[in-house]
Amino acid sequence: MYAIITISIVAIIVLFFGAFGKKKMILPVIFVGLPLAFIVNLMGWNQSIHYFNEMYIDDNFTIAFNGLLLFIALLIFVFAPVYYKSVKRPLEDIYALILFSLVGGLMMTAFGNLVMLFLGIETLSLSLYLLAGSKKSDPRSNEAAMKYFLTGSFASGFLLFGIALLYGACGSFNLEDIKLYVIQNQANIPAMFSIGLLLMAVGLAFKVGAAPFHFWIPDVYEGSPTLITTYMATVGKVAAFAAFFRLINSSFGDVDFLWKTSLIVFAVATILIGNFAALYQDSVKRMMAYSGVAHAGYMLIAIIALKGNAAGVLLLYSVSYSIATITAFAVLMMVRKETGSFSIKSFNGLAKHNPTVAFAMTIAMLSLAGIPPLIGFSAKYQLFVSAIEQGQLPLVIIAIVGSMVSVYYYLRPVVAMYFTRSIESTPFEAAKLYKKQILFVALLLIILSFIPGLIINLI
Amino acid sequence: MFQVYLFLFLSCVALFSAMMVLLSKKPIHSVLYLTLTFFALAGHYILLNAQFLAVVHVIVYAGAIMVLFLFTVMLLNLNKEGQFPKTTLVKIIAAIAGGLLFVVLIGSLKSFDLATVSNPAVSQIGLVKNLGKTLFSQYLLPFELSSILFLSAMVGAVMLGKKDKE
Amino acid sequence: MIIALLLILPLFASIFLFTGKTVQQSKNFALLASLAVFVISLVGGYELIVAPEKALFSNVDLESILGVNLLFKIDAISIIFVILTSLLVPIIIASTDKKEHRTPHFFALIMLMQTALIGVFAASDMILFYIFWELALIPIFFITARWGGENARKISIKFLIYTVVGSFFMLIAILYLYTLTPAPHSFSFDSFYQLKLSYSQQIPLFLAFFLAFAIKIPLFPFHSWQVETYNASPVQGSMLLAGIMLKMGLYGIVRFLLPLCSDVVANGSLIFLPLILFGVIYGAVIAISQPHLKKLIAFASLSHVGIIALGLLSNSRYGIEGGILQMFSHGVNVVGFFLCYYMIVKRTKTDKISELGGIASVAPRFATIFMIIVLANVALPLTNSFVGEFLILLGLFTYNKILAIIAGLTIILVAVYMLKMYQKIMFGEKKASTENFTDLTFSEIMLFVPIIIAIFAVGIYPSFVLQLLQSVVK
Amino acid sequence: METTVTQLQMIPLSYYIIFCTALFTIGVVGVLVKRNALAIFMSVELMLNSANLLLAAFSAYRNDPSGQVFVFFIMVVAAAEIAIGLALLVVVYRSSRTIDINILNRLKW
Amino acid sequence: MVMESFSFMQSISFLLLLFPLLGFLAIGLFQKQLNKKLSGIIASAFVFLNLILTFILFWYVSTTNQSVETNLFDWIKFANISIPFAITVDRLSALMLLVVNGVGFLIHVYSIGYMKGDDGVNRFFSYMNLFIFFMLILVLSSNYLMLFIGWEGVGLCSYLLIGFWYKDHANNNAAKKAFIMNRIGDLGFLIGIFMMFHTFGTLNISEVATKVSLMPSGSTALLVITFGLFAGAIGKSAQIPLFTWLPDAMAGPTPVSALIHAATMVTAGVYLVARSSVLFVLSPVTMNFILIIGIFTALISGLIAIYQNDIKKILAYSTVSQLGFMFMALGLGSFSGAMFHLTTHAFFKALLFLAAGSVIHALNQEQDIRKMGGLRKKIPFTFALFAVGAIAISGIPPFAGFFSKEMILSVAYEHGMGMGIIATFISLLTTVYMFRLLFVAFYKPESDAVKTNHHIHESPKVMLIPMAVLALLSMVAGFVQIPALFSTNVNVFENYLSPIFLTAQQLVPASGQNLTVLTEWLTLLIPLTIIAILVYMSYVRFAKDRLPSELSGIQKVMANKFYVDEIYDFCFVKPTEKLSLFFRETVDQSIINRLINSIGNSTLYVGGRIRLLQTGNVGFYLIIMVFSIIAILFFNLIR
Repeated sequence: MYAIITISIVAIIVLFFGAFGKKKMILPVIFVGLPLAFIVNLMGWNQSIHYFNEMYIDDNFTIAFNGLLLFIALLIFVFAPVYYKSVKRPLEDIYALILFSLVGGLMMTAFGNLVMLFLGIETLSLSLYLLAGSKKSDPRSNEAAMKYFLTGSFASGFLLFGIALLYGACGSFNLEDIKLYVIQNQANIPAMFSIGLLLMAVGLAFKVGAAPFHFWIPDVYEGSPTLITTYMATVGKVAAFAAFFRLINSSFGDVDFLWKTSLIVFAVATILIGNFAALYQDSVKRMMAYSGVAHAGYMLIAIIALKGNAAGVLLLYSVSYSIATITAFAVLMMVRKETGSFSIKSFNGLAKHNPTVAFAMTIAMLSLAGIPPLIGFSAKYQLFVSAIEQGQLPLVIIAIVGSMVSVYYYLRPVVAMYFTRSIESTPFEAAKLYKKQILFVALLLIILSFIPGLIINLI
Repeated sequence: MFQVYLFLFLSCVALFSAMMVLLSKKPIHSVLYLTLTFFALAGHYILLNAQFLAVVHVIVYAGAIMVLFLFTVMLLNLNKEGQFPKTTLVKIIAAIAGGLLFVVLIGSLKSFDLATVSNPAVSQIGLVKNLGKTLFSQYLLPFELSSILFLSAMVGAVMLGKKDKE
Repeated sequence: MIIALLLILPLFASIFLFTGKTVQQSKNFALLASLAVFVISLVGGYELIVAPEKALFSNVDLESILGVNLLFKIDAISIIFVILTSLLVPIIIASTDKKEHRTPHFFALIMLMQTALIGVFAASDMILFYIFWELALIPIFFITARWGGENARKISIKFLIYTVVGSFFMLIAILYLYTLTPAPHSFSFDSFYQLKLSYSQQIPLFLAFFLAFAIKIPLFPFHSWQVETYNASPVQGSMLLAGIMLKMGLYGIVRFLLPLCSDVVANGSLIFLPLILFGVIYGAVIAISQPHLKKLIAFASLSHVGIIALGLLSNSRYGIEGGILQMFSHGVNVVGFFLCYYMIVKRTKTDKISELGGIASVAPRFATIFMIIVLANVALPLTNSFVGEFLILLGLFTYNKILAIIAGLTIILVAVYMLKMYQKIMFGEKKASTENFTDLTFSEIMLFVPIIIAIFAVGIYPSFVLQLLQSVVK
Repeated sequence: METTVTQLQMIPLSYYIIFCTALFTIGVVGVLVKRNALAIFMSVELMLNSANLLLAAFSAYRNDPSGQVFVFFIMVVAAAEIAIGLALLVVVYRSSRTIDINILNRLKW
Repeated sequence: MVMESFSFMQSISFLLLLFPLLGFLAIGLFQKQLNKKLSGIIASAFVFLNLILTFILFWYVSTTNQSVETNLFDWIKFANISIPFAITVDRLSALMLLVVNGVGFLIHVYSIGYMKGDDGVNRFFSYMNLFIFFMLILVLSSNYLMLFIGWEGVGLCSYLLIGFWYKDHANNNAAKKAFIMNRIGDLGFLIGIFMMFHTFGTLNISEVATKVSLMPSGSTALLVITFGLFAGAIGKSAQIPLFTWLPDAMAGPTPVSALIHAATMVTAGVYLVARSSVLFVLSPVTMNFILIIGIFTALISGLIAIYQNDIKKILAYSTVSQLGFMFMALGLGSFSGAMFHLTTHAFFKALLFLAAGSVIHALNQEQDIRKMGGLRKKIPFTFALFAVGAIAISGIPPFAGFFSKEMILSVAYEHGMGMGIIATFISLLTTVYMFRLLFVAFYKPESDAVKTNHHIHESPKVMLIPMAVLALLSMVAGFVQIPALFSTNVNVFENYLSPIFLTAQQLVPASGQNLTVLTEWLTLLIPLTIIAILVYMSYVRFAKDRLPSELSGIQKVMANKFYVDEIYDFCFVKPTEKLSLFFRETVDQSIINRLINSIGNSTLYVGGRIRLLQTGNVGFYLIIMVFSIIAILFFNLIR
């Protein structure tokens, strides 16, 4: 709760500094504010406080996911100054929008009421629509924003209609009340309820980027400014998943027959489409977008499993996915800066000129591919185990098949970096600091690989 | 029965004008039909004794949103007829999709048992007083947080709208 | 303690080597570290010989942190492979030539590989096993792709994907087994062994495991990565692959297929044994007309490991013990074979058999050593392969006589292609490429010494290994 | 005002459901058939409004104010959304001189 | 390793193996350093030591009728399989020891002279000692698997020595052929061993013999075992159909041909069958098979020998023929006859080879007899020794060949008149080709090559003396076993071996009828007469004139060895190569590899197709979304 307040205040301060042209003050404020929010966020650990008539629930789930969101945001801000190096203006609007959307994300993990969910989603999404189009001069950015907006608001319509039907069936927006209703009427759930639930699921599936509602992802991720893509792919996705999980977990766990089949179909389609479509991409950025789709499929499995330590597994998966994705995008930003292209060819020979960066990228790719002993593997395997414990072996098998396919495209950048000579000898001379930052994130990934158990047991 | 006829009338107006939003060739006509729809819906709200919503609805939609639409149409000079017609195939597919959606939704919802819903003689909850109480007690947090939403929308609109110096 | 040392020493050596500066120092350091590992593994072996019923055991419960139980157990079967690994790795490291432009990373990767391999053979928890199994792929992938020959990049990707795909089947099997264990579920080998699997449960399990292992070993229709990868890999990579990594699959058969799917193995052998057998003959027949030495080794290896698989799946103790023994022998022999190949290629820059010839007249020492290794591959009595192949065929014979007789054909074919190859390379008149062939130097001979010792030691006194196994194989 | 609509609840709830569903469907079809971004926005508004009315109706029938509060929030969001949408529209128009969504296909495959 | 304290005799039997191994290691490891003159002496010395030990052991077993069994260490031992590394010296192996070490020693000495000046002389002697080592393992082993070690080991030495002059690919091909053909037999041997283990649970020779004697005659298991073992024998002893390697093996140095490919290794097959006599007599089918194979081999190779022109080839075919003769004896159940012929054959065939080597040595590696002639004057001593050998092998009394052949022939006649006549005919063939060789090479007018060659010289003493010893043995060795016709008392040889074959003799029903004295005389004298006629005809035909250049049809077939090599080439070698090529090019590349790649490619293709779903058109995305929602709701509805 206090994290939201902190972030909001930081965002407003940023806006003020921007308005008064104090460019140099903006990032320091953020770098103070985000850790502060992180610490403030941790204060409610193990207390499970319900704020404002159960609008906001500050339990360990919330704190863990909010901590992750804040941390990811911090990492992304770390890369921001280099990304926006050439831009002279203060950029307070972009930073503020990122922070605002972060507030939306924080709301989504903690909602105790569908109103909060809706507002959170919209706060996050609206900011992201804007951020996607923040590179006004670039028609691709415009197009991404427009597509995102059109599809996003369309999906919001379904989400709302679903909420309305749900409300019609059980007369409340409060998750606890809905759960109560579910328990009381488990035997004869009205169709209105189930359709409301499914439409909500569709809306959330859209937000997490699950097939067949994933179509916006590749285009938007590709067209948006890379830093924003990173943000979308990590914070946006993790927040949406946290919300999805909380929604299903706190209210609909007892009526899994209503949503399980659909989610399984989503998961299967997502895994297959994401992985297969990624195979053929030339642009690494777009490939990462499809990879994001595929990973959404895996994370759906955690929701399908739901019981046991599924929440912890979802957290672990989110951690592994986010940090690896950030690493990959950070490298991508650098490569793009050097070569002016996202094409896989621009990675050629990177290892020779810049071994640390290549190493970081390799770690990220292998982790995403789920190669042991990296955290990506631990996450996948824990996910599979928790799904299998719920009797989802066929789903897991499909997921594993997807993983097989994914190895190919995750390897392509690695191979390009290490084993292909670059045609033009691009020096890849990134700023030293930037390289160190990338290395730091990659090392983080390695360190985290040794403590997956800790992460799971957080929740 | 008067109320039912009123309901039916308002519904017909709303549906007709909604259809016309789609069928109109000129954007300006669409906007005007949309306004009509909104007014019909405002009538519905009144019918439901949700006066507060009715008022807000008119202010927000007819007052703010419609103006924005009109403003955009004028600004960008979009009011040309027959712009970018969709192919017939798309239209057919869309019609099928819409029909199916409708059928499926109705098919699912028709079985909804009214008896399960309380049917009070007079609903007073739509009055400003009641809603205000709820809004500022139970829904205080979302209310406050919606300011963040507005703020971000504002910042964003400014960001997109202003011309970059570079 | 020993297990911890066996795993940590190469791992730390690897990490240390990644920061290495000069090649020579790195090589020496890696050599030293790997020799230390060898000594430790021998100590472990000694402990097991003293008390063969027991097993080296190590259990660090870090599940709450690592998410995996660090459960290790080295019994008689494991120690054979651990010793094989720690014996071969120093040789492989020592065999790198100054002229080959290796970097410290090369040695770091080899040491990492050693960690992974020892981990595979020592793990007693399925997930741990799987982690090491996959980890082993990464260094070999980099070694192949980075220092490999023609098309190495493409081939190493194919190799990696192929084998990863294979091991995903294993993952499925593991997860399936996991669900069968009584709650609270567990991944430890012991909990798997205690399962009483019904026939219908065993069949899918068998298929998944078998596919995974068949790709890794590789067995007949799944071998296409092998030849290409051996060919493209630098020779050290090929040695790691053929000498040790292939054994992972066979080890998997011993560890999982035999105890867990015993009924399927017992009843279904007549379905898959002929397939394997065909692969055995197939590899041997192709080796006859293979123009490239390295590919010849690859096909020979295909044939040899096929025989081992036959033995392991032959439902008889002779076959299983012979198979395990033969795994050790094959590891030694194939590394020796690759070393010979390396000596030739280093000097002549070609591995086309038709371009070679007459080496025996200028390099008698090399000729002798090469001959010994060829004979070991031919499974001449008193060399290491003989006992293994004898027991395998004996086991197969007790299972099915026709199969054994067909499998026996390989002892003819192996002689055909081996002697043909040796004759063309070593005998006859010198050719242009072998004109300036120099005989082995002292340090090169030293590379072969442990191999030759192993060849004769196992050939003359195999009981030492066989009796060690006795307590474990049941 | 308070007494004018005393008997309005005689209208069956299912009427509202059917009407709202129809309106929603029209909105959906509108999104699908229109290529004009502006028209799509309008159609989305139709969808949102149908949800609004549905919520209001349920709220009234259940005698529970939270539904109508929710509608209020939806209106807030809708206003913000339209503002942003139109801002984006202007940006797109500036760069490509059209608001036809079919020309948005630089990003594909 | 368990080294129990050995008794004296056990120590000796152990040393028997140790000496040649030491010789091999000493010469082999220090090839470069060792003086070339020294290696021969060292090698001979070790074999000489062995010979002395052999005498001691021979004396011991022949006087005490006990066997010396020594268990060196457990070789393969686990569960219910126990195969120790153990050696046994009994009367049979002692006899073989005598032959191997005796002839071996003589040939070693001979080689000192013969190999003088060769670059690889050190290598040569190390191989020779290694051969002795393996041959002794073969002979001494107390179980079949160890026997197999020696069996393959001598094959290896044979391979190494045939290809000794490795620069010439013809030699290498011959070596390879020998090894591979041996391997084919070895597979049979192995299968026999497997079946034996399967049936008896042991591979110990005496235990097997004990167990098998309790079995009924003619069981399938026995059939498989004996056929397997005999297959091994076919390979090693160059019987039909695996006989073609032996003539080719003549590519090796002549002492090698003498030692390995005449006296010792090739007779291992005979030894094996004799060793397993109990097994074989209980499998009459196999015995008949052996008989048939023996007869055909002896016949065909004898016929081929007649039309050969290479001196060593003739001797090689002669060896094959004599081996066939021995197998015929085995097939007839006359194990001691076969062993007797084995022994005498070792002497005179070694002698013949050494003498031929001497000739070749004298003529600067000339082996074609058509290019010889008149050598009896140039190298008279060699001629005399060669003649002794020729007479001995032709079975002319009183040389050794007569006695050993007579022993077999009498069994053949006892078996039946037809069999006797066939056997006689075979033995007569010997006379034909031997005397043809003798007359052409030594009597015929000198060929141009000989005339122009002024370097033709008698071999040094170091070569001649061993030959002389062998000649002496070829002359007198037969008197240990005089045909019953002349004296019923002198059958030292048969008595000596009788404990070994006792069980076998008891098990086999006495089949043949006893011949009348008249018949016996006739069967003795008529062949002798024919031999005399044949020798005369040969003299007339070959000593005077040149060989006819044109051969008639059937002769051509014989001269070309019945085209066996060509047939094998067509039936086995070529198809294998074709199959190899087919597997390599078609199956591996075009089918399997393409299949695997196509899995990958089709995955990529699917990826490429799925990617196209992403049309970039928002309208399309929305439509898909709506239809998906409809589908979900629909399934919810009908559920």
